[in-house]
Order: sequence, then C-alpha cells, then structure tokens
Amino acid sequence: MHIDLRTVALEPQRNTFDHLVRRFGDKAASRYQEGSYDIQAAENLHYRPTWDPEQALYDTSITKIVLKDWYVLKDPRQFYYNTYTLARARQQDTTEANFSFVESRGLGAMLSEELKSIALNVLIPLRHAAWGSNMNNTFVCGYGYGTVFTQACMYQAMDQLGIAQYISRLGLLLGDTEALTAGKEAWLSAPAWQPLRHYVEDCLVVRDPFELFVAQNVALDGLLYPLVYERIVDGFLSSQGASAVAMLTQFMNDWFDETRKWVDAVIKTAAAESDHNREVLQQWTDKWSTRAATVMLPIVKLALGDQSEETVGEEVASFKARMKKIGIEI
Amino acid sequence: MDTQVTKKKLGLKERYKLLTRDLGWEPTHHTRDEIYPYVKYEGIKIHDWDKWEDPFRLTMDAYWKYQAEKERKFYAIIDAHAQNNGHLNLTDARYLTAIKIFLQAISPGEYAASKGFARMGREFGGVGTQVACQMQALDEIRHAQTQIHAISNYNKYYNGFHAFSDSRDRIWYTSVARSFFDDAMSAGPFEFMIAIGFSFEYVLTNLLFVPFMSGAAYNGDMATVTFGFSAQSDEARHMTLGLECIKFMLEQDPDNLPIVQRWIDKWFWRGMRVLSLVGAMMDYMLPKRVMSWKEAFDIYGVENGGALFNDLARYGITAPKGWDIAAGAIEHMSHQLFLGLYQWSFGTAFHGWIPSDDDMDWLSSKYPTTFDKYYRPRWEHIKKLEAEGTPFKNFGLAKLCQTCQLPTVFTEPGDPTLTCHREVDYKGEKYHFCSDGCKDIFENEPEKYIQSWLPMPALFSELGGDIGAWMDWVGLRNGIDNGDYVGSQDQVNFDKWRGMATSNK
Amino acid sequence: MAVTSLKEYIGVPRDTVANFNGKQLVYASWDRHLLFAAPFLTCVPPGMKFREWVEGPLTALIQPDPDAKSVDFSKVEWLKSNQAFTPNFEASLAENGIVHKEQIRFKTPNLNSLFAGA
Amino acid sequence: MSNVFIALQTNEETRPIVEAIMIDNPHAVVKREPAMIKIDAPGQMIVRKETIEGLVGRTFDLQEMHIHLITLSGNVDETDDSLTLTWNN
Repeated sequence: MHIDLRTVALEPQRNTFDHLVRRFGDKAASRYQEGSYDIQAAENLHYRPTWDPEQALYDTSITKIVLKDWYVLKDPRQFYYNTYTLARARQQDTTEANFSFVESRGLGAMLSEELKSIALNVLIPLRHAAWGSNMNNTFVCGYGYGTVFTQACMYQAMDQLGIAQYISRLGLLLGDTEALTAGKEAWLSAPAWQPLRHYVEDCLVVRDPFELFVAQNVALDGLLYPLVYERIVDGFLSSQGASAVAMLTQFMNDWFDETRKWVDAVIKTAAAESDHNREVLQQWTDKWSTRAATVMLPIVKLALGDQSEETVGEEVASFKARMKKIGIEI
Repeated sequence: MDTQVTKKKLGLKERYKLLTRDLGWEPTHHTRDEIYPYVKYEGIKIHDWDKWEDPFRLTMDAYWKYQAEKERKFYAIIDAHAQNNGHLNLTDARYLTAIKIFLQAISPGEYAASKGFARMGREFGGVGTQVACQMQALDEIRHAQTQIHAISNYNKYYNGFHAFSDSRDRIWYTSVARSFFDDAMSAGPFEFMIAIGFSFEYVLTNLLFVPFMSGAAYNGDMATVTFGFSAQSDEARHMTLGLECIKFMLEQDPDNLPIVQRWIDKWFWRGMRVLSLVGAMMDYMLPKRVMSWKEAFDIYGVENGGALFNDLARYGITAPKGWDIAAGAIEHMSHQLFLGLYQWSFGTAFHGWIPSDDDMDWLSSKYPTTFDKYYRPRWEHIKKLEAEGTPFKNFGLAKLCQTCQLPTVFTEPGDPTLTCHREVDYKGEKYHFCSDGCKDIFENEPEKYIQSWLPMPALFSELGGDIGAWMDWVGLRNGIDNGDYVGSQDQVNFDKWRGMATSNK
Repeated sequence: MAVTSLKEYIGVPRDTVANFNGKQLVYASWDRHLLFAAPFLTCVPPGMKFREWVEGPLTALIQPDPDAKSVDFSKVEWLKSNQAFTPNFEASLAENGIVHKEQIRFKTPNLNSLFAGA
Repeated sequence: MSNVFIALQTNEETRPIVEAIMIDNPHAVVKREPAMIKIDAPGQMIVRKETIEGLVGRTFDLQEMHIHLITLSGNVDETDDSLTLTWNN
C-alpha cells in the first residue's frame, strides 16, 4: 500500500522533550540541544566505583570547580557528533588535497635540507605531545560532568589523535620512517624536548578534570599552537621558502583557531560563576602557563635561535591578553 | 621529477602501528602505576601491551571520512521521514511501545557506554587499546544522539517519549538497563570490557539491532531501521574489540583465565536479563513479525554465541555457567515479562495490550510446546475479565530482583508453573533474586549489590507510597502515557491521521 | 566474597527498614498462580495483625484470579523464607517473626484453574 | 564447523560486494531479510578487494565496507587486500 503522506498537515502534540522545555521554553529544540542536554544519568546511581569508592559514578566533586549546573558550559560551535564529524571530514578533504599536492609535485624534495631538518626537528616530536593531549582530553571526557562539556572533550581528544597522525604522515612524507624514529629519540632524550615531555607526563597524573583541561587546552595549547604553527611554520619556514610545510599543517592552524573559541567559552563561563572559581582558574592558569612558556622556549630555539625569547615573550603577552578578555588575570 | 629515494610502501598494519601505538613512550617522570592506577587491582596480569592486536585499523582521517558518509545518509533519511509524516507508514502505533522502551532504557545505556569507554580509553596501559576504546567512546555518543534524533519526531506526535530524561533515572523498568551499565562502570577496566565489549556488544547488540531492526523495517519504521543499522555498522568494530580484548587477556597470562571466566559467567547472565526486554519487544510489540525471539536467539545466541565459545575453548574458556538454564528459559522469558508489562501498564510510560487472537496463534506456532500450555490460558482469562468490564490491573507492585532489577517474573528452571524464589540474608538484611544466576552474582560481591537503588521500594521509602506524586516525579502523565493501547490518545490520533492520509475526508 | 576494589569497599544498603517511616515491606506470592506476574509488594506496619494483612491487602490483590473466591486462608499451606510456617492470625506481623522484606508464600494444592490444561 | 557471517545493508553499493563474496566463497549461503543481506559460511570467509574492484570497475578501499556493514561474526583479519573472518573450530 502506498500512502501519499506528504499531503497531510498534522498538528504536533508537543514541540520537544520535557527536559528541554524546562531549560529553553516550550519550542522546537535544536539537534544540538536534543543530543547534549541532560542525557547523562544523574540520580539514583546504583553502585560506588570499585576503583574509587569515595567517588560517585558521575561526580561533580572530583574537581575544585563548582558549578550549580554543569550544562552551562555550552560549546559555542554547538558540536554534536554529526556536526563535529562533518566539519572534520571537510577539513580532512582539504588536508588530503594538500598532502597530495605536496607529494605529487615533489615539493618536499624541493625543500632545502636545512629547512626540512628544522621542520622535522620541531614538528615530529610533537606527535607524542599530541598523544598526551589525546589522553588528557579523554580523561576530561571520561570523568568530567555533563555532556555539553564532556562530549567536546572527546572530540578534542580525537582531534589530537588526528593531529598526531597528520604530523606522522608529514614525517613519512618528508623523511620516511627514519624521521619518526629520530623524532621519538629526540622526544625521549634530546635536551630541548625534555621539559615539554616532563610537562606532558605531569599532566598524565593530574586527576582533577578541570585542572587538566586548563593545563592542556588552555595553557599548553595556548602557547604551543601559536608558537609552532603560526610563528615557526607559517612565519619563519614560509618566509624562507618552505611554504609546503605550512600546507601540511594547515589543519592545525584552522583547528586551533576554532577550538580556542570553545576553550575560552568554557573558562569564561566557569570563572564568571563565582569568585572561588575565578581564583582557582587563575591559579591553575598562572601555574601551568608559566611552565608552558618555559618548556616551549628550547623548542622554539630549534628554529628561531636568538629571536626565541622575544617571540615567546610576545606570545605570552598575547596569551595573557586573551585570558584577560575571558576574566582570567595572570 | 621526484629524485628522492623511493619511499617504502607501508602496509595497512605497519602504517597503523606507526600512526597509533608508536605515539606512546615509556614515561620517566612518573611510574606506569601512577599514570595507569586502575589496571592492576582486578588481578589481570598483562606482560606486554604491544601484543594487543588492533582489530580494525582506522586512522582518524578514514574515521572522519566514512563516519561522515554514514551521518549524511542517516540524517537525510530521518529528515525525509519527518517531512513526509513517515510515522504514518507504521503498521500500527502500538509498535511504538518498543521504541518508547528503546529511548527510555537503551539510548541512555549507549551514552553510559560512551562515558565508560572514554574512561577505559584513558586507563588502559597500551596505545592500541586506548585508541580502540576512544573510538568506541566517540561512536557511542553517536548512537545515543542518532537515536534521540530519530525518535524526536515520534515524540512530537505520540506520548510516552517526552520524559525520557526523567524516566531514565527514576522509573522502574529503566533501572534494569541502567543498573547493567552502572555495574559495568563501577567495575575495573578489564571487567568493563567483558561487560560491555563482550556481553553487551557481542551477545546483546546483535540481538537488539539485527533481528529487531529487521522487524522495524517490516513494520514501516524507517527512522529506527536507519539508526539501528547505522549504529550496528559501528558495532561490528566494537564486537571485534570485545573479542580481541578477551583473547588478549587470556593470552597474556594463564592466571587470567579464572577471572575472565567468572566475568563471562556474570555478564552473560546480566545480558540475558536485559535481553528479556528485547524478547518481549520482538514477540509482542511488532505488529508484523519477522522472526520470533526464540528464532533470533537460535541464530545470534545459540549459533553465534556457541561458535564464539568453541573458539575460546582453546584458552580453557567454557560456555557461561547459566548457558543451559538460559537456553531452557528462551521458551518462556518473553511471555513472562510481557504478561508483567501488561498488568503493570498503569506504571509504564508506554502502552500495554492483550494480544489479539492472531497474535496468540502466531505465538502458538512459534512456541508450540509452551505458549498454549502455559500462557494462552492466562490471556484468555484476562480477555474474559476485560469483556466483563473488570479489566485486569495488578496494583500490587512487584518484587524486584536485587541484582538485575527486573520484577521477579521468572520461573524455576524446569518448572514454568512456579515462580523462582531466591533470597539471601546478608548482615541482617534480606535480599531477593529472580534466579540462581542473579543470586550468585550478589553473593560474589554483596557489598556492591546491597547498594542497588530499587525503584519499587523507593516509591514507599522516598515518596510515602503516593502514586500521584510518583507519576509526577517520573514524568508519567496518567491516562495519557500509560495504560491500555486500545482507546489511547496514540491509537485515536494514529487512526485519525492515517484516515486523513488515505481518504479525502 | 569481598568486592575486588582499589580501596576498602563498604556498601550502604538503601532499603533498610529505617527508611520506611515506621512501616516495612512484606512480599506475598501465591504458588502456581501466575496470572500475577511477580510476587506482590506490600508496605505495612509491623504491628498489623496477620489476619488484617491477609484479609486486607492480600485478599484484595488476588481477586482477579478465578480461584480467589475459593481460597480458605485458614487452610492454606504457608511458607516464610521458603520454609513451612504456621502463622498466628491474631498476632502481629512482628510477633509472627515476619521481618522487613520477608517473602510469604502460600499454596493451595487443589486450586489451579489457569493451569487446568497443564 | 561454526559459521562465520557478515551482514550488509541492502543497497546498490553492497550488490557488488555481495557478488564478490559469493565468487570468492562458493561455500557461503546468502539470506535476504528486510533491508539486510546476511551471508553465512562454515569456518571462514574472505572478502577480496580485487574481486570487488573487478565488479565495480574502480579502485575500492575495503574500509568503505564500514559504511554498509551491519554486523559480522568471527575473528577478523584486515589487510590492504582482504578481510578474513575465521572461527578456529
């Protein structure tokens, strides 16, 4: 039986689900709202975790940050799985095109050995740092509270895995598997990389999800991305004629530009809720960003030499300015 | 042209290895125990995380590409479904009872699985395992969201869906699925993998997503089929992960075998209890049926589960402890549970009904040795009460199982005429169970299960037995969301709308 | 068996009698009368006489069964915690040793209309 | 011997995949259910990239199968050229 259902105008019985009516009023809800608000269990949790009986299965008290309602931490991008995946698939198309452009025209081979070696020295060990961020954001997703906050952390975690994999592909393209091996050796023992590796390993034992968010997404990324991808790759390497490298790291620049808006929104909202939150966030941001600036300096020196201190100083200043705008004074 | 030395051509496996597990390193500033504090206490011994076999080798670029394609297809179909009043293609709106249970009990479980896998994606000690769990965490967010989005349009036209977020934590039958996930999440990482990776993904989702979704297609529900099959395409990866994880544990150390076996026993039984909901959905809630619950179980439980356990026999694994009892109960479980759902329908955010004569004849043909003998007489009596104007409602709330949280509807093994009564005294308190399987699970970890939040007792301890207050609290609108399908607003509207679509009136 | 846990693990039961405002739970089931899908939950004061419990909530709940009118509660076989039990109808539930969450069963060997064919 | 199986959505893209599986696994059995095709085979089943490419006339990445896959059973071994399902019994 075929029924022409299109011709019938039916009166809906309701606009949306009850919990969304309570939050946003009695009107049609967006897919972001439907897929994100109040979908995590909250009450009558059955058992205490055997891995830590002092916690509840979903527990707001495992961080120092206090929010009346964790669903205030809205993602300005309104990413839910669909919008997230489609956005990344589009970027992946561009990245793939960039990689094949560089590869098919042999642009990698045209790079001077000196520039290529700077690019590999600065970039390849960062795939390990990206894995650290993957782990840290996975942690925040796993133990953080409220889907609007935690789902974005899962997306961030997978993005960092993607970044680690793009860096690895860049290494394979410009220097084959040897580049990856050399990068890992540098990560493990070259003096320039040890402070950063120490920072990342210290993050792996932080178990306050919000502090970890600050240490990774605010402080470290907030300096690493501008310094490496804007100043070294887009600035220094491109001006020397190695813009092929910038083509291969375009994703990282676009990604940082996009994700920092989310990071800022999270911090701004949490800080605005109470003086307590603001003070805690300021302490964390101060502590971790001061250290991040220190650990980035020897890495920046691999490319920028004498100008490194000045460059790091400039980026620290703009980081502080960025933080000030969202209510964090350091 | 390219004057470089020709690059080594990397195969899928080597390339994947470089792009994932090579990202990790041996830490020097903190011990592995500090970084991975939860991987040891369960007693599972892992000597070499590198022996982990990656089942599928998706890098993020391929993941984004293929998942985006799945997403585009999915949302195109549910948009069209909504725009074209696709809900009027259903065979009958009573079918939506199954979808109401799905949204209230199963979709929140998908989300819980996502949180759980995010935790495992951080707690496991090897990059291969971490990445596999993280991808699953991401997929499970997808499943929860695509389900809510597919069902959202039904919520606009039909009752029983609107309060799913409240009923998830408060109404009685959702506690069955939620306790399953809470149980898994409160366990350590390896047990979680057996619970969700093995029991839920390998045993349960095939039964839930494959034959049931085929049934949804048969009943004109393209929205559900689409999310079901689309989700199951991810589950193929997840099932494989569950299987790899079991093999990995068993290969790492012979001491792991008894621990793994105990978890398999436990989670097989936990899974079977959750599946009784699926059995009732398949046998009673599909107006047009593709196959019976028993037939589905023969294919995906007995045949496929049997193949799995035969395969694992080389490690010393035996079929789960309750396997034979479960196989014997297949003839009964859907009937026993649906009879309960019908008589407690005043307390469910979905409708119940008396099976029609056609339904009962179909059930007789599918359950020739049990339905007519045990279950038809009860339904005939219920029909008689209905015809006499005294429809049967059981206002005695049900005794719940302390472990699985289902009403204790199941009968003694080998005697389908006698309810299975099991109880345990522990530290001066009495606890009740639906079966030996659930009692064993309790006795293995009593300090865990004494904490169970049992919704029926809670109605008295927390709300003083006030049914009206309870309905408000769980978001159930009396006379609208609950009770009989016959005469319900859902039935009246569906018939009216379908009439508008098929005639000129 | 102890729960395998990283730290000491002590559970807190949620259904202790203290939470029931002076009442207690008593479960009741009628053996081989499975029109009722599960044992009934009743929430009653421990001082209630056994007779009041039987003639009150229990009698009301079993009415839909065709055998209900033929039950003579003075003659049925009782079980408490699955053991044979002889209740004192004039004594309270507490005096009968019926504690919180007690399961009472009763058997009526000659009545089984809905399993007549079985 | 236990059956391995693979189930795919019924659509235009899976038609050649199913055909290729049947070419490479003459012992396999196809079952058609609403919206889904299930292929069972005793012991082992192999899905070959080359066979599919021969049928579709273009390069085919085996990972494209993920889009249409509903479920499978058996131990999985995935390489660039094939996907194999096996039960060791």
